[in-house]
Amino acid sequence: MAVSSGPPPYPGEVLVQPVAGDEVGFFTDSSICIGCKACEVACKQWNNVPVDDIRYLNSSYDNTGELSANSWRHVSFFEQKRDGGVAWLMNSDVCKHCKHAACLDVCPTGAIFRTEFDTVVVQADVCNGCGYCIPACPFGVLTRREGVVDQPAETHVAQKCTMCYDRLKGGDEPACAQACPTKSIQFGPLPALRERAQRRLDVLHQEGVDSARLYLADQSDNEIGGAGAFFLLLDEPAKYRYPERPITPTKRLGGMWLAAAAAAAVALAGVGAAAASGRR
Amino acid sequence: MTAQTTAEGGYYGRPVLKEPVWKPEVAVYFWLGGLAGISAVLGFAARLSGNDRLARSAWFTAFAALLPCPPLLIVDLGRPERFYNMLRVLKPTSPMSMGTWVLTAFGGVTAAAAAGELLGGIFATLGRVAEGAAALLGLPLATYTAVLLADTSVPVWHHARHHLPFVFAGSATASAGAAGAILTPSQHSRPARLAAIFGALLELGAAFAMERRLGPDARHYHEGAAARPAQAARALTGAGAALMTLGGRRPVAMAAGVLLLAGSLAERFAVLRAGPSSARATADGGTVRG
Amino acid sequence: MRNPLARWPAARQLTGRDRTGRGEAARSQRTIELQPRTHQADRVVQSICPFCAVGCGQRVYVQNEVVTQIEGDPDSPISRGRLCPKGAASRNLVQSPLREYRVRYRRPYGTEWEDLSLERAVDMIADRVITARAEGWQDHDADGRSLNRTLGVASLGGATLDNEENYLIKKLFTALGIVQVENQARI
Amino acid sequence: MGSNMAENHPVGFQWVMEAKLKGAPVIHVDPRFTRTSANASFHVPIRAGSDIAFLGGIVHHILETDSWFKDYVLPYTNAANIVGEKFRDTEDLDGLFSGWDPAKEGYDTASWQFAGMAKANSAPEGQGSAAKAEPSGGLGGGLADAEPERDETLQHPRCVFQLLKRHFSRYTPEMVEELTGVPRERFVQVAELLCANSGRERTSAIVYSVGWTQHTVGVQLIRTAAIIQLLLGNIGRPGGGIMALRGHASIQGSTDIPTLYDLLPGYIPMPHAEDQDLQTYLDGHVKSGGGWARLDSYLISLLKAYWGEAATPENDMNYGRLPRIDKDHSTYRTAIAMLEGNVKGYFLPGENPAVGSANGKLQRAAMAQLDWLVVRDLFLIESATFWQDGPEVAGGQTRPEDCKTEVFFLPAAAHTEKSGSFTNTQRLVQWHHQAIEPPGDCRSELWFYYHLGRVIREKLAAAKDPRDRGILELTWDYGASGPKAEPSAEAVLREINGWDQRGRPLSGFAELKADGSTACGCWIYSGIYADGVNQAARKKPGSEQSWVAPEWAWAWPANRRQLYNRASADPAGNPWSERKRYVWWDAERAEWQGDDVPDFNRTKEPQYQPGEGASGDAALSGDAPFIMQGDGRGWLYAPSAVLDAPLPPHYEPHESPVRNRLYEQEANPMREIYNHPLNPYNEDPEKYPFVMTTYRLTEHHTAGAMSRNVPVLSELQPEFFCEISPELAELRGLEQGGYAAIITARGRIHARVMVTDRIAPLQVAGKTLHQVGLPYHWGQRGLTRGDSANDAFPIVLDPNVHIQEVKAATCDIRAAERPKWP
Repeated sequence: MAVSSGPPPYPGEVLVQPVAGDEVGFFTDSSICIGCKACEVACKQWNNVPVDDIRYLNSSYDNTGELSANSWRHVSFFEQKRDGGVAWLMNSDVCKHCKHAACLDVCPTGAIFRTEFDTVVVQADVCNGCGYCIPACPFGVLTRREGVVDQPAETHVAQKCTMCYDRLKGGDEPACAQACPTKSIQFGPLPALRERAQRRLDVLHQEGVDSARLYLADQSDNEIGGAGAFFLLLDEPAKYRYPERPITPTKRLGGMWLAAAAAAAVALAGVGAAAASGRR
Repeated sequence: MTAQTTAEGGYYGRPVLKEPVWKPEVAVYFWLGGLAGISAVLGFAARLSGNDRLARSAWFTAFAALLPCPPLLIVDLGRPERFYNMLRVLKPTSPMSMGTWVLTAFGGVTAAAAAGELLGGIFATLGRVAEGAAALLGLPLATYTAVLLADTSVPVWHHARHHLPFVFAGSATASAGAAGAILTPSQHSRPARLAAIFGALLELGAAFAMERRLGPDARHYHEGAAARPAQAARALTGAGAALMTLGGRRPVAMAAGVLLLAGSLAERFAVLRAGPSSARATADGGTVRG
Repeated sequence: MRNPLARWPAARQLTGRDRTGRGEAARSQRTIELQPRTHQADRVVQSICPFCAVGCGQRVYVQNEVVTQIEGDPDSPISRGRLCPKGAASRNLVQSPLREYRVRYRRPYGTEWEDLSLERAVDMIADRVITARAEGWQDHDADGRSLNRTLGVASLGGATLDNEENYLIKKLFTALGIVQVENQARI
Repeated sequence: MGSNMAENHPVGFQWVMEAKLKGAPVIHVDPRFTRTSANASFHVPIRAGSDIAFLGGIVHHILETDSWFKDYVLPYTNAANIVGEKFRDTEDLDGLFSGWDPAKEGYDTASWQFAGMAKANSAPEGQGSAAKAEPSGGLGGGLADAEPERDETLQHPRCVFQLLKRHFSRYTPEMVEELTGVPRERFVQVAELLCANSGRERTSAIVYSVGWTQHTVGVQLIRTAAIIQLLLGNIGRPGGGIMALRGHASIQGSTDIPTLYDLLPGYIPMPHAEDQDLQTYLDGHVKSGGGWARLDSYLISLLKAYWGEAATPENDMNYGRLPRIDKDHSTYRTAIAMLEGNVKGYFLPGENPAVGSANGKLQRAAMAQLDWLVVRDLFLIESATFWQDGPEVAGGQTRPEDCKTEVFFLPAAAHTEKSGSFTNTQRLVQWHHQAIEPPGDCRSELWFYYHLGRVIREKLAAAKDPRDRGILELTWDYGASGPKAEPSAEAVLREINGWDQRGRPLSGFAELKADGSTACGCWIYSGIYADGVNQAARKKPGSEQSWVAPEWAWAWPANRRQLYNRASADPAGNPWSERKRYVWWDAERAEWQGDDVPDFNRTKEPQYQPGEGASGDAALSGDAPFIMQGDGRGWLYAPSAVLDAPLPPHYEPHESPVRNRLYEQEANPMREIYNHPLNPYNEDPEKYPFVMTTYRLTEHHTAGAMSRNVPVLSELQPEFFCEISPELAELRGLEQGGYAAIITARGRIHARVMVTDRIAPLQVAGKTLHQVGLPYHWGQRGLTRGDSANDAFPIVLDPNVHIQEVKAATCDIRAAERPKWP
């Protein structure tokens, strides 16, 4: 079982190591993110994620922009005027590893699967690049890797964070969490992380940081069934490019099939009636 | 002046969702799949009602429309050489997986039906059974594509999840009827013409209801890349249906059929193109709702 | 997996626990056999990050004489296994596509680089040091005090050099009478 | 202050973040709101170049509110010393001190000395014929033999404490606001927090980086911080101190085992032309009290390490073979000498002055005057290719065929391809092991300099010239072996550590002898190879040791992790408080104990008083923690060792749009100005009304060679930008994401415009002052290219250490077209 390195940064908190069978994940505490982007680089180095485009995005210190096949971690930066001063909010975004994952549900090849760690992984050797997972994801995490020539085997297929599946299998924590200098990214068993996050939130509220909130820590405000990666944010989710209430479209698949069946029945009835009328 | 585009536009105006990457081939496939599926239904219904002439055109249409489908789908893949991975798993949660299996099965039985038609004898009987199976599979083939789109996070699709199948079913019926009307002499084509008119009305009605349901999101059918095909779909389908009511004479029926076929294709383009526009419009994070 | 059908995930779906094909049934052979590449390393070497002066511990994984991974060393009480983006980019640094592996030589007034062997380069540089040292030699100052130095040669070193390297530079140059020996530490 | 720790030392910043989570206030004083500010308790925007005013205001606050730590200050500092009656302060002379000699542009520091004492014997002035005095290597302050007069009541008008009060009397919150742009309430809040978190139970630390050193008053700036920390009792105690966060893996090592013109290893001053023989040198430098009293043994052991058998008492230990300095030979002075054609050859191992040094244009022009240039790097950096694609070539001012410089580019080995040690910012010497062989022609510096030396020695072997004796007699055998004949770094480390006559590795500098029986390449590193073991390579996991982690690597001196830690105990040797216990006197065992190795004579009892005529360590009392100082005390007032002021005054930067509100004397009178056509200064503040400052980004490294050539880093910060406020953008019509020209007398550079509230305009002296931030990582090569910020800065230096002022200068900024580079 993968282990998490280093103690949590909060006083009084202890390191909780996952044991076999635990669902594991990330708690990303944006209130202690220093925006260094070590997570982005450590991820790229471990997973051989290519550098596709070197360009200036004109959005504060963010030149990554968003998660994609070539950016599995993305640190967002936004600046705000606050109480006469200024605030600069940073957060390391990542695939949420939804418990009810639309990308996984809709994948027609089985390239995307749920691992023994309860994470969601794309198998680059299986994916045929059908593109279905891309609009299915409610967080806009997935894209197809395009235009990269040095790893032909992994181009034109969908790619995203694997939570370093290979490292987890080998008993190592994900590269981003290990690198994170301030442990803004914390890896561990999810129940323990959720409890820790709640305590951290309580502390922030006591300190008067009213804007602090947890995002995706529980299932109350979303349908994704809980997330393998959840966040402590300092502003509303939209400021971090997050949906307020993420959906899992496949949750309503039954209704859709029913509607399709009804539509098919109507068509059948129509065609049948037409055929019958034509008998005259 | 400053960088705080975040305040009004979410995060620097970046959409929450990623745009679908499907190419125009997919719209053509949706159209052909619908045409093939409902043509099979029409063919089987005509057979049952004793209209073999119409049945023959319908089955021809089903078979002809089916043939380009696999290549169209494969071309759209990022890795076409891995198309066979579509049959690795059988996933009830994936409309695309189910659709692939349906298409595969439909292809098999349609081929069997065609063989029966050609070979006759004992094969003709088997062909009849295959026709029944094809007709049964033709229904989901014509509608699963609507589910495929609805089963995404794209608001303009997902919020229309209960309407899209009707739009697609109507459009498919219209196109199948239209094809039948074109390929069949007038004296045998009345069921096809009626089916075409019925399908067109269903499509137009469902599309209207869908836009009402979508509310503000319906704008993606009136502006952007989907606007022209949507307008074309409405106009072509409406005109085609109207003309089809006068379709007693074959040239008129043929003209109406062409209009309806074009309208049906335009409808699929409209729906497919509305997706990226809608995904792009999710910058404020609030529009993705259940 | 002798039964070829058992390699077909759809068959595994029907026979195994993963009925919907979203879990173990969907795994490819590569996925099943996947292990972190660090576990296949021939050796793991403890190193120190070459960027800033915090001095974070690094572990360098080597397989077939190629560095396959550089990551934080959890043993370090300084860094506790953590790295910043630069430290985390160390493998990309030492394997950068822009790195130079050959001596380049530009002759006076030349417009292009030329090839030169390493041995020849060291020999030519030694000759030039000897000449420039002599040209800039100052035995005494105006008051007759011994200076025992040359101003014909100067050096400005970066601060990513090892202590041992700095020691040799200072020792060699001091013995040659070169005093304009400087370092990034001045900047 | 003067540091952007979260951005430039992110992994070190983990400890700050944890302290903050435990309740420590973290205050960031900086012209810009950075990633450090975003994670601090609060940020204080300040005018670049006004830090002494801010810190001086804190000194004023401490004294005014009586917040100083009396039990610490009285015994441990020179607060009670009485200064001679001839001394005049800047308050008397409007910004100058007594002893100013306009002709020499320097001070005669005789009047700065304490009453009852002769001149401090380490005072550097009068050294030879140099126009300006040179600082004296790394020697701590020394004092002449006599004890200074003291007034333990601190009432004497000329005692240091009273002088301090008077000197900073006008540094009021109001004045701080006028000078720095920091609102007085905010300033007082900082001062109060600092005082509240200092004392017996608490300590505060000050962190700085090149934001302080790169000024014409850099040394005085740090001096001011030292005064604050001494007054508050924050030196030598856990959680206290002044931490210089250094920017490069072994930049600390580069000064310890220096490649600096004025130092020999271990901060031993380079011999001056005056120091004609060993005795003269020792007479001039050896202190009677403190650690420097044994300079003779350090230097002679070094000479033995250099020349081995050839260094004998008969030949003055080969002292005569050492070259002498008689003036400034620092890198900027050398660049000027190159321009004048006086330097023929230049080595650049891992350095990129075309981008990284102030006034890049002058640097490039200087290199174009060389006969030959050797560049050793991983990449073809701008300093190797200036003749080919420098801005002057691109701009058409010069052509490759006009440049005479012969250039050798030799590819270097990376850190993974060689073994050796780096010394980090806290003096921790850490060994890195070789992982693979260097590829192609890539070689370590060790290889290159060893073989260069070997070849030179072979070529000179037959030479008869006496000046070649030094190189020929040099010990030069480091066990070069293997397919590439790589010298052994451990063999070099052994020499650095030193050995005795039998070749046994020394266990520490205490064993060094002045009789030639020991050899040691760097006395402060002695013990790093104790017992024949590479102590720097110790890698016992931190989790298996105490929080001080003494068995991870090795810290100089003597593996002491915190300097002057005797000050963590009170004069009687007891911890100031249980909470802050670190090192203390154990009366039963009659020795100093603690979490760390005591930075003190282990068995010297707290009550010890030196007898008459005692010297060296014995001359320091048991309650004198600052053992490298001649008097063992922390110097609030520095009568020697610094050239430009015994007490720090606020001077304006050389280029400033603001007049000095405190003194008639505008800028540091001793700052080093280089009048050269290629080094023009901005004269007219009307023409150059804005303050510009340089800095670094997390995503890049210094002059960029190690990041602009790295794809995963280049994509994270892909373009040179300038940070300006919305107000300045409005004023100059600059657009977010557009381009701007930063205009100075040096020319124009172009940058992408980043308009941000993070660099707010300040109200300074009743006017709105705008600042322009310029990250300096870019150059003409690499995956991301752009103008170099250093091209906009002139060469003007701190007189003590010859470091350039690139943290504050003036400029104008205008909208511009998209430049050619990016």
